[in-house]
Amino acid sequence: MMMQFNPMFKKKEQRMSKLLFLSTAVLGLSSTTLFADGHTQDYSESGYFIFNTLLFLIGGFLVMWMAAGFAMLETGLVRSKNASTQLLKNVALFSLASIAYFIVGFNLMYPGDGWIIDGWMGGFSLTGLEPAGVGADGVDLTYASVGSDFFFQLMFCAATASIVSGTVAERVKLWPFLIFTIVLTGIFYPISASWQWGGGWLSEAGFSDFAGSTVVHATGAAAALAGAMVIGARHGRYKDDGSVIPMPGSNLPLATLGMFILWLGWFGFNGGSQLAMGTIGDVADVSRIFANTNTAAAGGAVAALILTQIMYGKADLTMVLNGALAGLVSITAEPLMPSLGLATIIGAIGGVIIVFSVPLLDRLKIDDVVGAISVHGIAGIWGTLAVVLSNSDASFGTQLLGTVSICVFTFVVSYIAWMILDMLMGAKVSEESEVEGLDKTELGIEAYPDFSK
Amino acid sequence: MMMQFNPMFKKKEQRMSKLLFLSTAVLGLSSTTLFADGHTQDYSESGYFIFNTLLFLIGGFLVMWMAAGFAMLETGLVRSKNASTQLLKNVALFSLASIAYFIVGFNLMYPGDGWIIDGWMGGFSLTGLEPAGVGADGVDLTYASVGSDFFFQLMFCAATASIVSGTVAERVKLWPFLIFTIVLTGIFYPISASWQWGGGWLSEAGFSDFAGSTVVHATGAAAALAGAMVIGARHGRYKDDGSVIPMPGSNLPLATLGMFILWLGWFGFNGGSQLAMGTIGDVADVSRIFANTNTAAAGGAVAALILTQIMYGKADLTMVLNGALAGLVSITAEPLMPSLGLATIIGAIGGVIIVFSVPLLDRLKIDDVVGAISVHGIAGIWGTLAVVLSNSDASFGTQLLGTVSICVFTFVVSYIAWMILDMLMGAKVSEESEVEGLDKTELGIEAYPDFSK
Amino acid sequence: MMMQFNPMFKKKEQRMSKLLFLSTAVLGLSSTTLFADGHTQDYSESGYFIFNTLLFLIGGFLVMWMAAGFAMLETGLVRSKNASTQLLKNVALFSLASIAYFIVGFNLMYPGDGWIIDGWMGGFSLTGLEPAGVGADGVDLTYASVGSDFFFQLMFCAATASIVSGTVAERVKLWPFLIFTIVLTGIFYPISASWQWGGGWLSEAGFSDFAGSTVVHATGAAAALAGAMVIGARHGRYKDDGSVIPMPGSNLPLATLGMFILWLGWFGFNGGSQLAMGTIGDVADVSRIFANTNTAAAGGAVAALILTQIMYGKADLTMVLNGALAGLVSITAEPLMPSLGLATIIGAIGGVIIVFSVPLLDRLKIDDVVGAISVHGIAGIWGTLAVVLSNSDASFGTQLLGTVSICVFTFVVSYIAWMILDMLMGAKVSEESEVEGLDKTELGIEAYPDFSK
Amino acid sequence: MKLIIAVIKPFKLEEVRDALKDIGIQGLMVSEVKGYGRQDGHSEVYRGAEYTVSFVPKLKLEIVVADKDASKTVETISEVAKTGKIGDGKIFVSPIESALRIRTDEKNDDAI
Amino acid sequence: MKLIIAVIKPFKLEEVRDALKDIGIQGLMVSEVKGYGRQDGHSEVYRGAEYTVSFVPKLKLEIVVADKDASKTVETISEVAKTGKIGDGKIFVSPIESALRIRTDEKNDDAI
Amino acid sequence: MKLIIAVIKPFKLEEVRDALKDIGIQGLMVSEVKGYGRQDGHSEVYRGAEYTVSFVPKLKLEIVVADKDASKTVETISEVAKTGKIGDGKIFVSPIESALRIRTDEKNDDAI
Ligand SMILES: Nc1ncnc2c1ncn2[C@@H]1O[C@H](COP(=O)(O)OP(=O)(O)O)[C@@H](O)[C@H]1O
Ligand SMILES: Nc1ncnc2c1ncn2[C@@H]1O[C@H](COP(=O)(O)OP(=O)(O)O)[C@@H](O)[C@H]1O
Ligand SMILES: Nc1ncnc2c1ncn2[C@@H]1O[C@H](COP(=O)(O)OP(=O)(O)O)[C@@H](O)[C@H]1O
Repeated sequence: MMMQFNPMFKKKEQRMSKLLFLSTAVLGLSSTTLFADGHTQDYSESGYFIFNTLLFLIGGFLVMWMAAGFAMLETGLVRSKNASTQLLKNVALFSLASIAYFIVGFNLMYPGDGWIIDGWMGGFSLTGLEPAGVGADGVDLTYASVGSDFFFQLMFCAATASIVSGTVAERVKLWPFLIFTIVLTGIFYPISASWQWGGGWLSEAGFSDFAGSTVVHATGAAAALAGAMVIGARHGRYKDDGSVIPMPGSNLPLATLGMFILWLGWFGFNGGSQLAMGTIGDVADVSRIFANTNTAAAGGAVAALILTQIMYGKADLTMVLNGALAGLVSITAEPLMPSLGLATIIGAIGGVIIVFSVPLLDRLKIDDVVGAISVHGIAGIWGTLAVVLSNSDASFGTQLLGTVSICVFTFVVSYIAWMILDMLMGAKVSEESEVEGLDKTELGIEAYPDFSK
Repeated sequence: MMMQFNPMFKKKEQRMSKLLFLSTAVLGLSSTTLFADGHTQDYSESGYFIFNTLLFLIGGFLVMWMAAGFAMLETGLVRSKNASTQLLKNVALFSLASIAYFIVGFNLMYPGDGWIIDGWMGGFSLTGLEPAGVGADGVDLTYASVGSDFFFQLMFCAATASIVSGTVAERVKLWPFLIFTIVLTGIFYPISASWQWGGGWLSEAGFSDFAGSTVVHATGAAAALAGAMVIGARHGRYKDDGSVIPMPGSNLPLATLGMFILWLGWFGFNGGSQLAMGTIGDVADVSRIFANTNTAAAGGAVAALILTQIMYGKADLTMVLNGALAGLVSITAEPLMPSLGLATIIGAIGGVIIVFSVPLLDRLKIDDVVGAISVHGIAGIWGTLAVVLSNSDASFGTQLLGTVSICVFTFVVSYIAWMILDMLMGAKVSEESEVEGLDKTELGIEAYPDFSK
Repeated sequence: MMMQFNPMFKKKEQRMSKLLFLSTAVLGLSSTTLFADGHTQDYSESGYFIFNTLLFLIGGFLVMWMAAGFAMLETGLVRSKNASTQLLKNVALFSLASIAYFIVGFNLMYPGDGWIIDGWMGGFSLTGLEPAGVGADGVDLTYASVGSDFFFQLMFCAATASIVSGTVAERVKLWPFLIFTIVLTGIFYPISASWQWGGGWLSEAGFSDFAGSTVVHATGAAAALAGAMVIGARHGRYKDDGSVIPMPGSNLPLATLGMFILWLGWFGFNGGSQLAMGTIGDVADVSRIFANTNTAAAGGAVAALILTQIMYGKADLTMVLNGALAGLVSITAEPLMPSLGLATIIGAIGGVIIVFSVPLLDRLKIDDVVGAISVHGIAGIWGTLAVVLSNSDASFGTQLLGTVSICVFTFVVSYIAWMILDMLMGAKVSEESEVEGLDKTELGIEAYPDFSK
Repeated sequence: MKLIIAVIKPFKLEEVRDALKDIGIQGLMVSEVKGYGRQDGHSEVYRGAEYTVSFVPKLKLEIVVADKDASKTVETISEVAKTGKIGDGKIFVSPIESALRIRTDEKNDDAI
Repeated sequence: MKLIIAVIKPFKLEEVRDALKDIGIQGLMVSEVKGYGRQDGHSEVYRGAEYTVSFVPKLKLEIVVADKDASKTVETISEVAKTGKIGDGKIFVSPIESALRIRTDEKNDDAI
Repeated sequence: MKLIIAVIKPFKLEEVRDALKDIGIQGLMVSEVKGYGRQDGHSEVYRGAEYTVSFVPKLKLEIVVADKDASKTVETISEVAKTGKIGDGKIFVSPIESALRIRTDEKNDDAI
């Protein structure tokens, strides 16, 4: 009755055609015979490629999951009358980023030999993957499959756009925001990211940003800052007497869930950025990165917890959430080299930063609904500079150069883009629409229609 | 003070007994020595098996996670007075599917040589896994461990049942629904799935359905359609004057979270269906599948976004969620062969389909609470036919044959099952119970007792 | 236009320095040449280490995710007026556990040769990881990287603390709770866990607890029980006439999501506890564990479903959630050896247990908000004893000895700690604060400010 | 003018609203209440503990009408909201001394 | 008949309900309100910005009683809902001209 | 005493509250209602089906004031809540026969 060896037929036809593919591919290159012909498969050649590709796939789906994290965090931190709109923006931005990055972004960011302006701007072409059933002669055995790499890198691009949506929430019009997303993910981000990760001038200059404290996070924050400045604050947020009117998030469980999702996804974000796990050294490094990433987040959360307790007499949950994220952002530029202790401290300083930065931005009347500019921008710059604490190859000057040049570039082009969008279609909804809520006026659908509000 | 080499004792006793197992197993088969005896371990034999098994484990837990996705999506889309019941149904259906698939489903679906009616109906037996600490002589080295395969396949079976629960929500009685779930996951699904994935007549006929646009999704939709027809619409849903009364979902953040969970899980669904990642070709294929799956979802979401904006003047969040899912369903029959561009288009057409299909079903007075028939059924059929666009081995005729035969079979047996259940115990709650909400009448527990409704 | 071979520059500089590391490391030890020099990489030596490390990383992030599961489960089961506080506690406890375990816990738990009291109490030192870019001579090739091991073990420690927070919810003060968390995760748990997993006296005695039914779950429950006893019940929970006043959870979708997250995370919890997947036997065992873990959860849920339906006339969703978790806890002591059928039964008995245990504790006026003592404690002890059903190496006497000694130890030290905290700062909030809700009095922030309550 | 306070079963709202529109009642407000009367809650089991749900959810309508419309309003609601089962609700009438439409400053009967 | 409008602290609901049942009051409705009076909100810090919570959550009971029961109803509520601390709430009485039980068409005192 | 019932647009709450404080009104309660009047819902499309949202969310203020304060209260609310657009809301006045402060047993005008 018990079945020990279940001959599997599932998708037999695909399986079979695959084996043919493989035989050809493998036989041409290796003296070991395929398992189907004699039960062995030589990994001395393919193992490294397989492990690395697997790292990208796992890392990629973890970072993809961060899209849900941003969506929940932001939706939890807006008022319920804007929640549906925030959800739609998050789903749409991720989808549009996916398409824009495939159509232009990826090759613009990784131009290989195809720079238009050498080291500064890549070229434009659709992304193509290896053919199905590719063999050893069709891949770069020292790296990973293009498909997995594209998948992984795409998620970083989408994360950049997610950062923006949190800052400009509750007042930006849907379509201008989505058009900005396309430009950001298709053009702006790929260009500045190519300077570093595409082998451009910044990487030549010796800038070091392991997983993107600057390349991803501060970039997103710079684009968000430009948006916040062009669009302006939410109606009623800053009173004439200088006081700040809080507009508490409507669903803190959702926001907390979002934070946890981001924390989880960050293991893919930082760990995957090792770009390899097919050797002892690589996989041990990925482990270090996981451990450091976790402890930096913990440091950020604890710092914000203690600080808000002391400063305000009551711990502030939303600051603790921001603190954990700031810890994560801070360690992102160098999650490998620090010891656990240093990583905790780097994260904790990130947490301290945002406790001061959030009210500071309010004093400047820059209305950042979820604290994204502080978390991803200020802590991102901190993290980039903190690389020098543990990585002796990095110099403070170059780190500063890198983060300033990318932030300034992104801020300027984003500001121009937001200005154009504002002139063409108006970037901000009407005051009445803000008061009634974007869900009613922009979408016509309530997030929680059964609950009175 | 810093500890470099931490001798690990955790679970030493298990570790030790395992090593004994292994020595026996490995020594009998391979000339390489075990690491414990001289620090080497030969992967030419076992590597393929290990990688494939790992793919199933990762794919399996990702697809398992889809159970949470369905639960959240559906609970977000029902009214709050039915939310607890929808949650309970989802937890219970997954649990019952797990047990039914172990007791009969798995071996019925993969009969190997044990067909009762050759190519049409397998046999009945409990699932047995390899013994603990199995060696190379106890496994099929060209595949993966039975445990991982069972785990992976089970999740597909459970997904089929999840589809049904969304359609018949807000009115079906708990126990008839659960009994239907047992029959569907223990008998109906395994039988029709065996025709293709168990090596039955459809697979012989050359039908191609990589990860189950038809075998899983349209099957679930056909069972759901039968249920919707037997049970009838929710009270007050269709007025005599032909107008349709919307019953908006009570918690769109939850629904959106559900969609994101499903999107994430789908990488396991489609990627794992490659069934192998132990070669360059396989792992590169899995990468292609990840990239294509993602872009098809994006295409579906963007298509629904643009279309609802144009058609109704306002983007419809719930349609965009359905659109992304329709994109995923559409690419599921062939996530490997299309280019990124074609995959995006296939997904986008899925998104377009549901924008028309959802109101069409309403016009036919088929009350599908979450749009599951459109998303999984209509888009599933579309995806199955779309295989011919990129896979030259597939013919339109066979694809049509496959999807029609599975859908008709499932619809007919499901219809009969629902009829019997309806006669025996009444499948639908009373009108009063519908009005008061199933949470009160069926469960006696509110989902959100603190909020007024 | 299509790019086939994309030379990747991302993070080139890190890549390069890594290769140097590796060459040195690998050349010194192995006769195979590195891929960079001739396209081969020998896995006979490193493969086992890489696979095992990968298992810890995947297992670790899955168990980390359980922190979100506990947070959602607990927040869904408290009343909305205490929801923010419950969220904060969960974020903070995980963060503090991360730091405490790094500073003292890990090395206290795995003392290697550094016991202070042999087999009973390890030593105190910071956790150190392997250096970045470590080579084969710097790691234990028969195990996995220290970083991954630390990461994985840390998550178990944090889970222990999460269990406590559910029981004492809605009345414990924030800071006493957090201080208890530090002591529990830094000292108490590492000590009792070292007895078994650190190679201490219990492991010498032959106690068997694969993934921690006792070492983690019953430990957490014992600490929770001590807390519940010292702090006392929630105001108004037990009337003088002996009746129990239910205080229904405010957000059952959230609680259900939490349960699903825990279910998912448990694959990492139990599967990762195999501690290896680099051989056929190991990876097949991990598969068995996944399948058994899933079916035990299903068994627990179904048992609670049927039982509450029969006993109360209506199925109880919260009991079904508890039932699934009890199934998971029950199988945790031995997820490998049972057959699928036995695993289902072990889980089902867990589900039955909690249906009786939850009201029993209420009769004893032990106020356990989420049922954690029943789920993790009673079912944990059951699971520990149930090891003898399938593992012939385990004896009932030793299993009893193990679970009793760990539970008693934890209960006693926890009781003392709670007493001290209560004397020093008062562990329980004022009655008025309870009535108004901790969110208002302890945090000053509502979880759902837009919804009336 | 009169203030008519009607407590009804929630699912009757749309019907009552339509009926009132038909007899020319041009404004009202609804709010959610919980109540008890003859229909007196019911007992449930939650996690093994039996308890009584003391309040039943109802909707409260408040309608200010001209004196002449009061009785037909009461009658209409009563007819439409009746199911004959316990818990159908009640209608109370109380006096209103003045009314004002904020937008136009119209007063009393003109403001309704 | 009289309509008794009582604003009380939310946690007093069960006690008030029980006390009213004891003196034979057979129906009422409750709704959630926010209010201020002497008890006038409190200030909090949210993300570094100080602000005032202007309204305190209360429950409003509305009870229609026969004239003869009015004063004992008021007294009972007043006794049970009193904590002596600020924010205990208020009780207002206003006239009701007619009452109707929808289910049975009973009128006035019979309808209550 | 009078009970002033004012239905206003939700976003006017803070302004009305501040204005009432300025004229010395020391207590009120607010609740959420849905209503219709001249402003009569709007139509939306949900999943391809057109439908009418029949009710517009409003806030209802209930304020008990001494007789002498009634008219200035009505005027103040009316001024501040006016936007001139449809749906601004209405103010009704009805009699209150007695008032009681639970905490202190103060009565009538002293209780307000
Ligand atoms: N005396 C009362 N004062 C205020 N509201 C009342 C009163 N009596 C009943 N109600 C409201 O009317 C609802 C229906 O009354 P109930 O007595 O249960 O039904 P029926 O009118 O069919 O006997 C109650 O739930 C309550 O909200
Ligand atoms: N004049 C009023 N009109 C309507 N409601 C009032 C009035 N004054 C107070 N209330 C309600 O009574 C509640 C308690 O009143 P408050 O003055 O704070 O307490 P106390 O009665 O102890 O002085 C307020 O929160 C408000 O909801
Ligand atoms: N007769 C009425 N009785 C009770 N409430 C009313 C009445 N008429 C209007 N209302 C309330 O006042 C609100 C505004 O009234 P409406 O007629 O729409 O605006 P306007 O006063 O600008 O004409 C309505 O939404 C409803 O809540």
